[in-house]
Formats: sequence, structure tokens, C-alpha cells
Amino acid sequence: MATETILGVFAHVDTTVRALEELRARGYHDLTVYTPIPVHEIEEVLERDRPVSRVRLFTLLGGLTGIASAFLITIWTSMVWGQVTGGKFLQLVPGGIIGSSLPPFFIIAFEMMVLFGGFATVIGMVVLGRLPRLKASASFDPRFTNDRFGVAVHCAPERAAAVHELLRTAGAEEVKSR
Amino acid sequence: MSDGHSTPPTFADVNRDVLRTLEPPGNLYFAWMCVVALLLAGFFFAWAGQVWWGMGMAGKRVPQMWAMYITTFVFWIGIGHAGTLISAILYLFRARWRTSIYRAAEAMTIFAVMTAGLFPLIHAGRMWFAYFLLPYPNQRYLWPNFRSPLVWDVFAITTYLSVSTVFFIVGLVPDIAALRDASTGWRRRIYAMLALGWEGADNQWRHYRRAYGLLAALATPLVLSVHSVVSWDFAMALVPGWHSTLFAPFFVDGAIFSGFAMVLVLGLPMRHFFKLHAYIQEKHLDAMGKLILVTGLVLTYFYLCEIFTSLYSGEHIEKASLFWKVTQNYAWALWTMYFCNCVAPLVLFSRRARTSPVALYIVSILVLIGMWFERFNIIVPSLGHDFYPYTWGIYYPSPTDTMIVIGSFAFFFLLFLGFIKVMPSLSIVEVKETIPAPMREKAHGH
Amino acid sequence: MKRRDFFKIVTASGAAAAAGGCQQAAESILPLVVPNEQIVPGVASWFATVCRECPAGCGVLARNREGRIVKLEGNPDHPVNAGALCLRGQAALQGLYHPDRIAGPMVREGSGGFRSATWEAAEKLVVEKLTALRGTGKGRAIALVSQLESGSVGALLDRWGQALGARPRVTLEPFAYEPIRAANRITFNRDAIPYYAFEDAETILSFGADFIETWLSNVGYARMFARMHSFRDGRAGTLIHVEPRQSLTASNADEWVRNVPGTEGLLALAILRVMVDEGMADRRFGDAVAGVDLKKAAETTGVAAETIKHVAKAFAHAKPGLAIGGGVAVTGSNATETQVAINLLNAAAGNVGKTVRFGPDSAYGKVTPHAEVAALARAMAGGEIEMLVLGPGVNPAFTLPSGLKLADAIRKVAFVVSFANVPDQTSELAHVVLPATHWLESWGDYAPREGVLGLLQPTMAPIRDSRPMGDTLLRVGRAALGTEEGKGPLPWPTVEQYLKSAWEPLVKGDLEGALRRGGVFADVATAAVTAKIAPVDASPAKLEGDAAGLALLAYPSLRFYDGRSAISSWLQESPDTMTQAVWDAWVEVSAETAQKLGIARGDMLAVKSPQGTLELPAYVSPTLHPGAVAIPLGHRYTPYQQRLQYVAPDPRSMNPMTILPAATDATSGALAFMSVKVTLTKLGTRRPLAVLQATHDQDDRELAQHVDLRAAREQALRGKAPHEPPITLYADKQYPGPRWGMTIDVDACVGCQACVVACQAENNVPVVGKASAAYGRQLHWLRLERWAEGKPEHPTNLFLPMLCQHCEVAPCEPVCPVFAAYRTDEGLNGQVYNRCVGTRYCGNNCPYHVRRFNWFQYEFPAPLEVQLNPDVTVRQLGVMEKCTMCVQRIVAGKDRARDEKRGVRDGDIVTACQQTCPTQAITFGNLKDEGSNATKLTRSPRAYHVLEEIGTRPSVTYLRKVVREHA
Amino acid sequence: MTAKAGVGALGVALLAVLIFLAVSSWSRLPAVAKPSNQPINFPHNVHVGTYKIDCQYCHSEARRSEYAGLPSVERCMGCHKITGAALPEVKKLAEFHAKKEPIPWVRVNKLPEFTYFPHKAHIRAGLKCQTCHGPVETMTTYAAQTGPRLTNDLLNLVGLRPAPPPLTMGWCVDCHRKENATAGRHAPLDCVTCHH
Repeated sequence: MATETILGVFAHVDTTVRALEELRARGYHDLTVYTPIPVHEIEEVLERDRPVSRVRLFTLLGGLTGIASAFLITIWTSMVWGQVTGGKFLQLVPGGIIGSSLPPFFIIAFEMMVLFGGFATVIGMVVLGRLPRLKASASFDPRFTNDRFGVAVHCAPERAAAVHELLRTAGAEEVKSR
Repeated sequence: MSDGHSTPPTFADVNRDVLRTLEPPGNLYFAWMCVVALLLAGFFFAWAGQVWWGMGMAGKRVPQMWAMYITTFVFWIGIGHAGTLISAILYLFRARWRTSIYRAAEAMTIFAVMTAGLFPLIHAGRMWFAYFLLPYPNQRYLWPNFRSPLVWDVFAITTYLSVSTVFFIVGLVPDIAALRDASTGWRRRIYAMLALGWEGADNQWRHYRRAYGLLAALATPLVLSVHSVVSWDFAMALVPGWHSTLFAPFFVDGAIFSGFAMVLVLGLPMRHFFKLHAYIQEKHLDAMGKLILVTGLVLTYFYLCEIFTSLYSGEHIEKASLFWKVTQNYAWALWTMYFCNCVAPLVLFSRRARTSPVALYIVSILVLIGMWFERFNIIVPSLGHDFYPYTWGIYYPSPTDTMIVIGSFAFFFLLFLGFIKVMPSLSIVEVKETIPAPMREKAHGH
Repeated sequence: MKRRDFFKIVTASGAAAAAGGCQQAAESILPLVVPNEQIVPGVASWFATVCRECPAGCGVLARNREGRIVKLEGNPDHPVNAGALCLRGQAALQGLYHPDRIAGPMVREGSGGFRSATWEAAEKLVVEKLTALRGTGKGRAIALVSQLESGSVGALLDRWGQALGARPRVTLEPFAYEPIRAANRITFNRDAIPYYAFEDAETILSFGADFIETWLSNVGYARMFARMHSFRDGRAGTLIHVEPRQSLTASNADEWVRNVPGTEGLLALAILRVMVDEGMADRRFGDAVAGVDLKKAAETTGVAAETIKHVAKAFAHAKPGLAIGGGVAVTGSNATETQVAINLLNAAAGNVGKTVRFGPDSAYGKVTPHAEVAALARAMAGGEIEMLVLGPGVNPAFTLPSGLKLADAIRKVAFVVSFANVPDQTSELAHVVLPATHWLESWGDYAPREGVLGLLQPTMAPIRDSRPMGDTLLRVGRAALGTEEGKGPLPWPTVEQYLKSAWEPLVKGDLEGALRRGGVFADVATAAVTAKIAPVDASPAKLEGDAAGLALLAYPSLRFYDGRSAISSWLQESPDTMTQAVWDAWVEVSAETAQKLGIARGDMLAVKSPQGTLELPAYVSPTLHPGAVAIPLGHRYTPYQQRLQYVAPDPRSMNPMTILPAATDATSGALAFMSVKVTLTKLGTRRPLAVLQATHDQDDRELAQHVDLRAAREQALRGKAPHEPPITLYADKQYPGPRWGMTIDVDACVGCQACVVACQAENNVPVVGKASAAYGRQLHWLRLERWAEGKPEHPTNLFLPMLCQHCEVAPCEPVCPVFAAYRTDEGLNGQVYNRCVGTRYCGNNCPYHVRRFNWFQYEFPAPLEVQLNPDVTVRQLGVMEKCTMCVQRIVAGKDRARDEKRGVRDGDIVTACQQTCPTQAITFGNLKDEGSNATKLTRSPRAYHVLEEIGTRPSVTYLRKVVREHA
Repeated sequence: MTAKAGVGALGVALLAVLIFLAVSSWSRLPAVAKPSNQPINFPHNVHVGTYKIDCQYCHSEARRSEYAGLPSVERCMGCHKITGAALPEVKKLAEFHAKKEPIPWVRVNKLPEFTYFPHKAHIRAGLKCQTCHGPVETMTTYAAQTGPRLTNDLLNLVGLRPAPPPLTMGWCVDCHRKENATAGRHAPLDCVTCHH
């Protein structure tokens, strides 16, 4: 099914919010909103029925992986070739593991948790935010990184005129089809 | 944004003002670059000599097997604290005044940690085997010693550098997108690549905001841990004057103290030359001044604790070490440190001093000097008068160590000066967040 | 470069070239052409010979690897040193492999320098000169000077001289103890230096005899001293030492008496006076001391009457005692009288025949009297001598006072032949230099005392184009005489054949056995002597020069003797134990004088005598008598002149001989070394000394500990309370095999530094030079510390050999990021050089600071690299190193035991330091073996650990020094 | 413009560091031996394979010394005075013998100088020479590719675990561990046994 994208360019936050409220009220849910900064008022409207970003899952998994790998590597290497230093050691003998030199490994584990967690978070952001993008999306306008707000409505061609009208009434400086 | 504006800047003003800092630089900038490049050449020359002829080219000896390199290493790590502290901890605390300085501070952090990262290499007797410290499967079946504080350092510093860099880049992405949209030609292509196709769409923002918050939450304990780990290089050793449980908070506080001083040392000239008075306002200076004052007072408390524990311990060797430091060959360094770190910041009790760029600048420079000497005093005099009287001795810096220490500043400034001309040194997005969003209704209200 | 590989290459003649600097070069390995039965590449063989670094004549075993000597050790079968060796003996290798060794014969060209020549050409010059002189009937114009040769070699030289009609041979030893001989002639009617039985004495009363440094036989007497003096089963002998300066021997004394220089004779007589007065000696001796007044004597000698009395008591009550005299302060104008007084003391206490034994007389008794040396000098100056032949080791231009004007006299000789193998001040004056082989490359023999004949055999092929002096003399002698091999007075083709024929009656057919044992040893009966009691002139020594000046004590040093060992960089860098100074010479100034003149350590001083001026840096000593200054002898040129390594060249003399007059002791005619008063002037410049020890004050840290003799006895009776195991949260390390450990008896240690040099030789420890040493960068794995306790002007000195303590809870180990430092399964603190990255964290964290860092790539100038021990890695720049407890010896010991299919026994493995220690202060062993000596010693009540309170649990245990309560 | 200069300077500086690191590291790394032409083309396959001469007949020091040793020229001539005297390679040998000169063999196996490897202990433990030196009896020219290799470390770095190349530490350790798994055997794994 062919869809048409109608882009409204706004100069103000309140007008943008008004347009969004209107659009939602009329059942337009397929929207892309461009803002130079994250704006509370706009987010409020958009996030109303969305779940919390899943980035935090990435962070959790990354952190846990970090901790696990740190303990794995430190304990394993101590056991495969455990040297005694300063009277402390951790060795695998037929009777089991002897020695007690675990505390330092918590430091490694902490650092690895942060490292893996940090990277996982960024990966999460990139993946979920559909980045990186090689080509600009059709409705993007360079002004959106400066001082303009954009609302792109994806709708059936037959409803385009209504959207046009709606956006203009809400206070859009400019409305165009893409 | 120009001076004399009585109204707050608009979004467009912000873009314009920030982009202006990226205009081709003037002669002053070029002159600075020349000085920096010259010093850097000296730095590499000294380093090459040291590798070729041996560590003896630096003034180290028994008992001071460590001296100015580790001093400077800890100094730079300390400097590297302010950036992530401002961007992560103050972000979580929603301290709005951070926005105008955090980008520069973050860049400073990364460059300071990079500079610091050179020192373990410079310092190692056989730096061509420094890769022995990395845990990777190898044909010798050998692994590093995870009980050694130096290996903790490797982990802490690489993690800190990586996470700080990631944090920094994530913060930069929307700004680079703005740069992309304002530039042309090859620059545009490069910026477009770096911006990852950022458009400011709602889907991007919602993950971005969440990720940024999580990164800040991860970076916060990291900031505190890094200098704690560095402090354990000393605290885990037996040397009188090192072996103390006080060291982790003591080092962290000192790091924040010196980090803020460095932020001011870099930020005040930027404010002046780039005419950013509208963004870096008096209230920002005031807040920074207060932080320096508070951390300075805390540091003074730690100094007193250090002296007290040494005296109260009844431990002869500890006491002998303390008395020697206070009264003998290195007393000048110790008293310089006390003056710079404990006395000089007291000026900031005055609001006039806190809002005067000149006063702040002088105090910051003194604080940096003092904090360098703090590390010097921890390392050199403590080692010089430790357990064994046979080997007590005095360390004299050689031309090689001196050149390398000075050169490290050149390395840092080269990176920083380069950065301010290719990347926005103020966060476009976050500055915009602090100014009122454009509202038609309210605009009418005026 | 690849030093160890050098030895992995199987060499034909030792001349294989190691691959050069480029690392990827292909290497050659050269097989032997003809197999050599004695040499298995990779396995050491040992050759016994005799050390000729000084006239003590200790037995030596030389360790030969792939045809080259890599280490010297004392010969345990030799009666003089019984396995021990002093630092000079250990460092003889540096003379052997000295980079400046003369490469081949040299002939002087006009007034200029030398040019190298062939042996034939150089010998021809000598033969021509000899023939010419003999032809004109001027045989008496030929003079032959050699060092002390008491065996068959001396006989050969004499025979050569007689055959050519030369003047009687002069043996030149600067320190010949002639006053002892003269005094024995007077008192006992015996022209000899007896054997002093230290081991049988209960109390030794020494008048300046520095037997731990140079006196007669420093290894032998130090060994005997330890046997007599160390605390064992509640018993310990006493040493009372009289000397104006606190020498190493003085600091080992239980009581050091500081007297006015030159008054030792008077003090001895005063002691005898007390003994006679208090009925502790026969009345007959009253005749000898009739003119001595105790009060006056106390005043003149500067020793309190009370002290004299209790010394007399201690000496007289000993059963038996022993009084000895020597050292520089007893070489004044009254030296013989002093020795006579000492003889009387021995006679009065009934020591003669017990601890003073004539019969096994010392070889020193055979040195040519100084009067004849002086006569030769006069003859040379008068132009009577036309040809002078100088043996190796003879350097009169340096070792004798410039007052004799010997250098000038030698210049007047038309033809001087030198056999020196390293350039020295005298060989510089020669016309022909025919480098003799080093004693490690030579045949020979030496009898240090009657009944002991040590045999020298070549331990390796000559490293340079040099020939034995005997061979050359035989050849030129025959040529000059016109005889052939096998005929005439000099029939032997080589000195080897001469010696073998000379030894025939001694070895009784078992030459091989004798060579293996290192000599022919027999007991000599003690001869009975009677003492003649006659009054002794008690006047103090007369000194030339400014009456208000300070007496100059120019003393032979433990490190360089008279200067012949000074070419060794090991010795230059092993500190003088008392001052801990290396490389430079110094003038020791008393604290009083220093205060008066405003002198600090390192200030340059002009020391002026009527003979001249010497400029040296000052060392301020709180212990030196205020009426004296002291300068060590023997600081000769800096090693490796040609390479200008280690020390900036300094043409200024460091030799106090240059300001000494040609004074003699009136009675014996011996050289008087204490003969002049000097004045000091501050020059205003500085030449800081390289002093390794920052302070001699322990700052109450109890590093070197001591215990009172009475307390030690009590403890020895009661035994030691069982040591409580340390409290720890952690599991203890288990040792599946042995656990190595060491004990060091601080009571036995005399501070002679032999262990330091032995360690350096064994472990390829490089030399760093003066500047680096002064800046705390010396690389010794083992250092010998001197700690002074008590009053600064009269301290009790404790000597503490400090090496890696091999801690069980080692602070150095956990801080290493790469496990380069770790604890081995046998209780060592391992250091893996090739794993070391050089963070130096371990060096900081070692509370003992025994870890050493390779600040530079230290070079071993050719051919010194040949000496390197192939079993020990030569360390690259940038790595840490430290004592390994000779892990290569542990590996070898275990290997030997496994070959013999047994376990390692106590005593199988001996570390280098332990092996060479004259006083056996060091014991190494398995601490898990209840029966090992080391374990037993760790149970001693005197046992302690250095810095025990920091909980490192070292494997090295020290035993406290036992100090005697003063009366 | 100057910003560009700054960036350029930075690039040059970093490049300098890298070059400098590479050069200094390379110059200090232990040497690696490589096979090359021997002065005499000695066929091990003939001596060991065909004639079944015991290794230790020629390398006679192996059982009593750290080094395996090379046969003296005399020993070679012991057989070759008669055997194969006409062969051109043997003639070369005779030449060396006549001149009383050692044969400048090119070294093939080489351990770094910080490694102490005693042949003796390994012979005593009953090891066959071929365990370390490969199937010598089949080699016309004895050659070995030994020593640490950068590629091996790099493969390890990316997580692959190639077998350690012969005469590297991991290779020694593999064998020692295997031996220790056998009852009654004790192959030391203590660092200082080989590195002292």
C-alpha cells in the first residue's frame, strides 16, 4: 500500500505539541518527529503508549557478561598456571581449589562490568535507533538540527489533504509532501 | 550570540555561536601550535634516547625507582577526572550549570587519560614488552598477574578511557549532525560519516536519552574507581607513606580538585577568546569555584588525617618518614604543596574571587602546581626515606625526565587545541536545553 | 650480545667469534678438530693452582668452561686458606681478562712510545744487550728484580742471575715486615717471621696488625681469627686492637684502643710494666721495662692508665694469649723496638711456642731487605746498572715512596726489560716489554710458609700473545751464554720442564696427585726458642715534616694491596667496608681536624709533605686519631684506560707514596711508611666521593643486631623458645621438595667483601662506574653494610651482608604485573629476566632494597666477556635482577645428585658467597631438612630476621653479633 | 589551516611513535635462527636413516653436558678416511682435516640466551632426540623452523589456538605437562629451572 509522507516544519514547541495532539486524536500514529533537542513536551505526547526503551536490557546483559568473563579469566588463569606471589595463590590440586586470592579479582570484575556494559549500551542505542544511516531519510530537513521542529506524517494518499490542513492549522510554518 | 544581548540566546544563536568557534584560527593559535609542536619534538627525542640508551637516562635510582614519570602519570589521571565527573555525576544530579563546560571537560578527560596512558610505557624499562600486561592467549601460555595493582591499572585505565570516549562520542553525535548540516564540501562528508546519520528523529532520541542516562550511571562509579585503583598502586605497597587505607578517597578528592582547576585553566581562555560569556556565565564560574574550595578543604582534612595516622601509629619508621619529609631535603616540595592546595583555595571563600576570572585562573594554576607536587611528595620523598637506611637517597631529575614531563603537557595541548577547532567545544544540544524552548504563546506574552 | 651463546658454541681454540651486533646474522658453530679429553663443552673442569695476587699464597681452584676460566674458588685442601678466598683473589680474573693486557712484545721507539715487535726481534735486543754486557765484563751491571718467589721459580731466577754474573736478585715486596724479622733476631735470635696460631689463642692483642686486610696472610688469619673469636658453645675469644685509625681489623676488635700514632712500642712496654708490677709476669721482665712509667706512658700514648691496666690483665690471664704487631703505624722509625716490645709481651705471657711458632716460618722472611733495594736504587742512580730486568707484578715506581726516587733512577738505566702483562708505572719506563703470562696461565710454585708448597699450573691457554717469564729468560740466557738446550747452566727448554724436574723429589712420583691437590703440604715442627730480655728504647716514632702537622698513615688497602690489584674494576667498585666508598681514593680526616678546617666530605684537600703535595677528596671520620690523617694505598689508574669507561680520566695521582720520604727504621733498615707529618689545606673545589651507604646509623631499626656475651651464654644454655608460627588468614605455601634458606652469622662476619666480589664473578654482575655507583645504581646482588652503634668516635661496628631475603611473603612478588617475580616451589624468590617488563614496582616495594635494575646496557669490554658465567643469563637493559641464591648452582647440584641416583645432601650445594667466606659466616641449605646445618642455625637463640616486624618471613636468617662487655 | 597543521602534526607524531616502537622493539627481540646452507652438505638421512648410527655417537656430549656437541673433525675422519672418501662432500671434510681447521657449521637450532636447556637431563629422562629435533633420519638437509612467531601470537590474539611452534616455550610446556600427567615423572614447570 502506497503511503504518502507529509512534513510540517514548526518553529515552536507548543505548536508542534498541538499538531501532535491533534494528529493522535485523529488516529494518525505513524509519525516521525524531528527535534534539535529532546523536548519534554513532545516526548510526553509520543511516549504515552510506548514501552520503555530496551537499551537497558543491553546494558544489563553487557554488564553481566563483563563480570562473568572477568571472574572466568582471572580464576581460570590462576588455576592453569598459578604462581605463588607474596604468599598468596589460588591453585587447583587433586583435593580441590586451595588458596585464597579472590579479592583482587573483584576489581577486574568491576572494570570489566563497566567496560562491557558501556559498550553494550552504545550498541543497543545504535541498533535500536537504526543507526548508522547512510542516506538521510526522505522527510529530513537540515533545519531540524538547528532551530526547527519537524512532524512527518505517514498516511494513505487520500488523507494527505486533511493532514495538510491539520498541520497548517496547528501552526506549521511550512507544510510539504515528500 | 554576542555580548550585550539582554535577551537569552535563541536556538539559532547557539548554532551560530558554536560554529563560530570552528572558524579558521588566527595567528595566536598558530603560534601556540608551534610551541606545542616544538616541545613535542623534544618529548619524542628524549623518549627515543631513553629507549636507546636505557632508563638510566632518566634520573631514577635506588631507592626512587619511580619518580617524575609516575608523578605525572597520576597527575594526568587526576586531571582526567573532572570531565566524566561533570558529564556523568552532575548529569545524574541534574546540575544544569554543567552544560556549558562539560564538552570541553570531557575532551580534556580523554586527552588527559591518553597523555597519562603514555607514561606507563615511557616508564617501563622494556616498553617493547609492555604487551605482556595484556591478557590474551599466547604461545607462552602465560597470563598477567591479576593480583598486581599495575594490572588493575591496565584494566581501570583502558576501561575509563574506553567508556569516557564512548560517552563523549555519544554526546557528540547530535552536535556533529548539526555541524554536518551547517557545513559543505569534504567537511560535510566527514561530519556526515561521524554523525552516523543522526537526524534527531523521535525514535533516535528516545534510545539516545536512555543510553546516555545508563552510560552516565555506569561512568559514575567508574570515575570514583579509577583513581582509587591508581591510589592502590601506592596503598598496596609497603613503603611508609604509601601503605594507607586513606588513599582511595584521598586520591579521588585530589583528582576532582585538580580536574576542576584544569577545566578552569582551559575554559577561561576559551570563554575569553571565543567570547562565550553568554554560555559560560558568572554563575558557572561561581559553581566551579565553590567545588574547588570544597574539594580543597576536604583535601586539607586528608592531609591532616595522613599526618595524624602517622603520628598516632607509634610506628617508628612511619614517623621517621614523615619528619624527614617535613624537615629535610624535600621539605620545599611539601610546603609548596600545602600552600597551593590548602591555603591558596581559601581565597575562594570570597564571592568576588569566585566570579573573577583572573583570581580563579591564578588559584587554578596554583592548584595544578600543588597537585603535581602532591604526587611528587607521595612518591619521591617517601621512597627516599623508607625502611632501609643504607639506600636512602635523593633523586635529581635529569634532562630526559624533565623534557618528557614538559612534553606530556605539549602532547595534551596539541590534542586539545586540535579538538577545539574541529569539534564543537560547547554542546549545542545541551546548551539549547538550558535556554527556553521557542514557544509561540510565551513569545506573545512578551 | 649473545654472551651465553658464545659458550654454547663448541670452540676449537676459544677463538670462535660470536655473531656480531646484527641480530639476524647466521651463526657458525665450530667443532673441535681434535677432541680434548679434559674439556667437555658445557661441563666445567677444575684446575688447582696458587693465587699470586699477594705473597699470602692461597690455594685456588679455577673453573674452566670451554677452555676459559670463568670463576676462581679457594682450594679446600690448601692449608693456608682452606677453601676461602679474599676479594683480591676473586678478582684476579679481571687481571687475566683485562682489556688493557699487553697484546704482545713491545719495543720502545726512541723517546716516543712503544711499537709492537715479534718475540724474536724483542728477544734479540735483550740477548744483544746481555752479550754486550758480558763481553765487557759488566755482568754486575745486570739487575733482576722480581716479586717474592719462594719456591723453585725463585731458585731458577737466581740461577739465571748467577749464570750471567748478574747482581743478586732483588725480591721486591713493599710490605715485607722486616721489623718483625729484625726483632725476632734480637729477641729470639731467629731471622724469621713465625706462624701465629690464632686458633689456639684466647686473647689476641694486636698492635696495628691489620690481619683482616693485608697483614701476612689475610685469608688464613681471618679464617683462624673467626675460629678463635666467633661465639660457639658459650665460648668466644677476645681481640684487643691498638691503632690510631679504626681499620677494618680494629672494628672487628672487642676492644679498640686508639693511641697516638707511633707509640705502640711504649704502650706494649707499659702493658708489660703492669704485668710485671702486678705479678702477672716473671720479675725478669722488669729489666726490660725499668724505664717505663705508667702515668707518663698513658700521657704519651693517649691511652688511659686504666685501659692499659685492664688490657694487661686481659692479655696476661689468657691461656694462651698472643701479641702481634704490624700495620702502617708500626712501620715508623721505632718499628723494630715496637716489635721487640711485643716479643717481650709474648715471652712474658708464655705464648712463645704455643701461639708464636717458629718453624712453619712465613715466606715473607725471604724478601730482600730494604737496605739492598735502596742500594740498588743508588746504584741505578749512579749509573752502575746498565740493564734492569723487572718481573711481572713489580711496580717500584708506584709502590715505593717517591723519596727513594726510583723512577728517576730507572730512567738512568740504559736498558730496562719488563715482564709486566698489564701496563703500569714502571713498565712505562721500560725499553723492551716481554709480556709474561698471567699466573693463571703459567707453571710455577710458591711456598707461603715452610712445609707448604703450592704448585701453579696453567689453567687455560694464554689469552694474549704472552710467554712465561721463565721460558723467555731461559731462552735469552742460553743465547747470551751461547749454550744449547740440555747443556750449560740453563739446560731446560721451558720452565715447565725445569719445574717438573725440581718437583720430582717432592712429589715422589705422584705429580698428577700433587697438582690435583694444589701442592705438597707437610707439617713442620715448632722450633724451641728462648727470649733475650734487654731494655727497649720506648721513644715514639720520629716523623719528618712540619712538627705541627698530622701524622700521615698511608695504609695498604684490603682491596688493592699495594696497588697491583687496582686494575680490577670489580675491586674498584666493591666498597671499602669502613667508608663504603668506591672508585676514588680519599684522605681520611678526623672529625676534630675537619671541624677546625671546615672540611666536609668530598672537599678537595692538598696534603703537603716535604716531598710534595697530593690532592685528594676528604672523608671525614669521627674515629680517626686527631693527630693523624690516613690515605689508602694502591689507588692506581682507572681500569680500562684505553676505553675511558666507568670513570672520567683524571691524570692526578692518588698515590700517597708520592709524598713519602725514603725514611727507614733505624734498627732493621726497613722502609718506614709512617714517616712524615703533613699539613692540610682546603682547595675550595669538590670531588664528591661515591659512597654507597647513605648512613651508618641504623636509626633504631635493628637491622644488624647484637647480644651481650653473657646473655648469649645464658641463651645458649637455655636454648631458644619455640618460635610461634605466624598468624595468617591464608593457606601456607607447601614445598613438595626442598626449601632453600640461608643463615648469616653477623658475629663471624668480618666485613672483608670477599662475598661481594665472588657474587659479582659468579653471577655476571656488571660494573657501573663511579658516577652511577654514587647515584645508587650499583648492581651488586650482595652488599656488605657497616652499621655503627654507640659513641661516634668509638663505635661498635656491625657488618651485615645484605642480599635478597627470599621472603616467604615477599612484597616484591604480588606487585609484579607479569609474574616475573614469583615464589618457586623450592622457596626461592624467583626473578625471570626475560619476562620482566621493567616497571620497577618490585624494587620500590622491597623493604631491603636488594633488587637491582639495569639502567643501561652494561658492556663487558673484550675480553672480559669471556669470563662471564655461561650458566647465568646476562641481563638486558631495563630488567630487574637480584640474588638468586645461585640458582644455577642449585640446578647443578640437583643434577649431580640425580646422576648419582640420590637426593641432594647438605653441603652439596654451596653458594658463591658462602664458598669464598673466610670466616664461614654464611650457611646455605635445605630448611626442611632437620639435619642440615642451615636448619640448625636457624634454631639458634641468636637467630633473627631483618625487619621481622613487617612480616615478610625471610628465608635468610641472621645470627646476632656477640659483643663483649668491657671490663 | 593551522588546525589542519595541528592534525597533521599529531598524525606525524603518532606515526613516529609507531615507527619508533617498532624499530626499538625489533632491535631488542631475541634472535630467530633460520636454516641456510651448510659448508658441507651433510645428509642426516644417510647417517641416521641408512647406516643407523646412533645420534650420540657423533653428538656425544648430549648425555653429559648442557650441549649436544658436534663431532670433532677427527671423529668424522675416523670413518671417512676410508668410507666414501671419494665423494666430493667428504673431500671437503678431508680438506678441513688437512688444514686442521674446524668446520664452520651453520647453527640451526637456537634457543634465546636467557633459556637454559640442558640436553643431559632430557637424555637422562629417556627422551628421543627426534622428539624435539624432528625426524632427523629422513632429512637430507637438517633444517628447522623454530622459535616464536609473530603470526602465532596474532592468531592467538584473535582467539585461534594454533599449536605452539617447535622450540617455543608453549611447546616445551606442553610436553612437560604431558610428562607430569604420567605417574612417577617430574618435569619441572618452575620458571627459574630454565630461566636463570
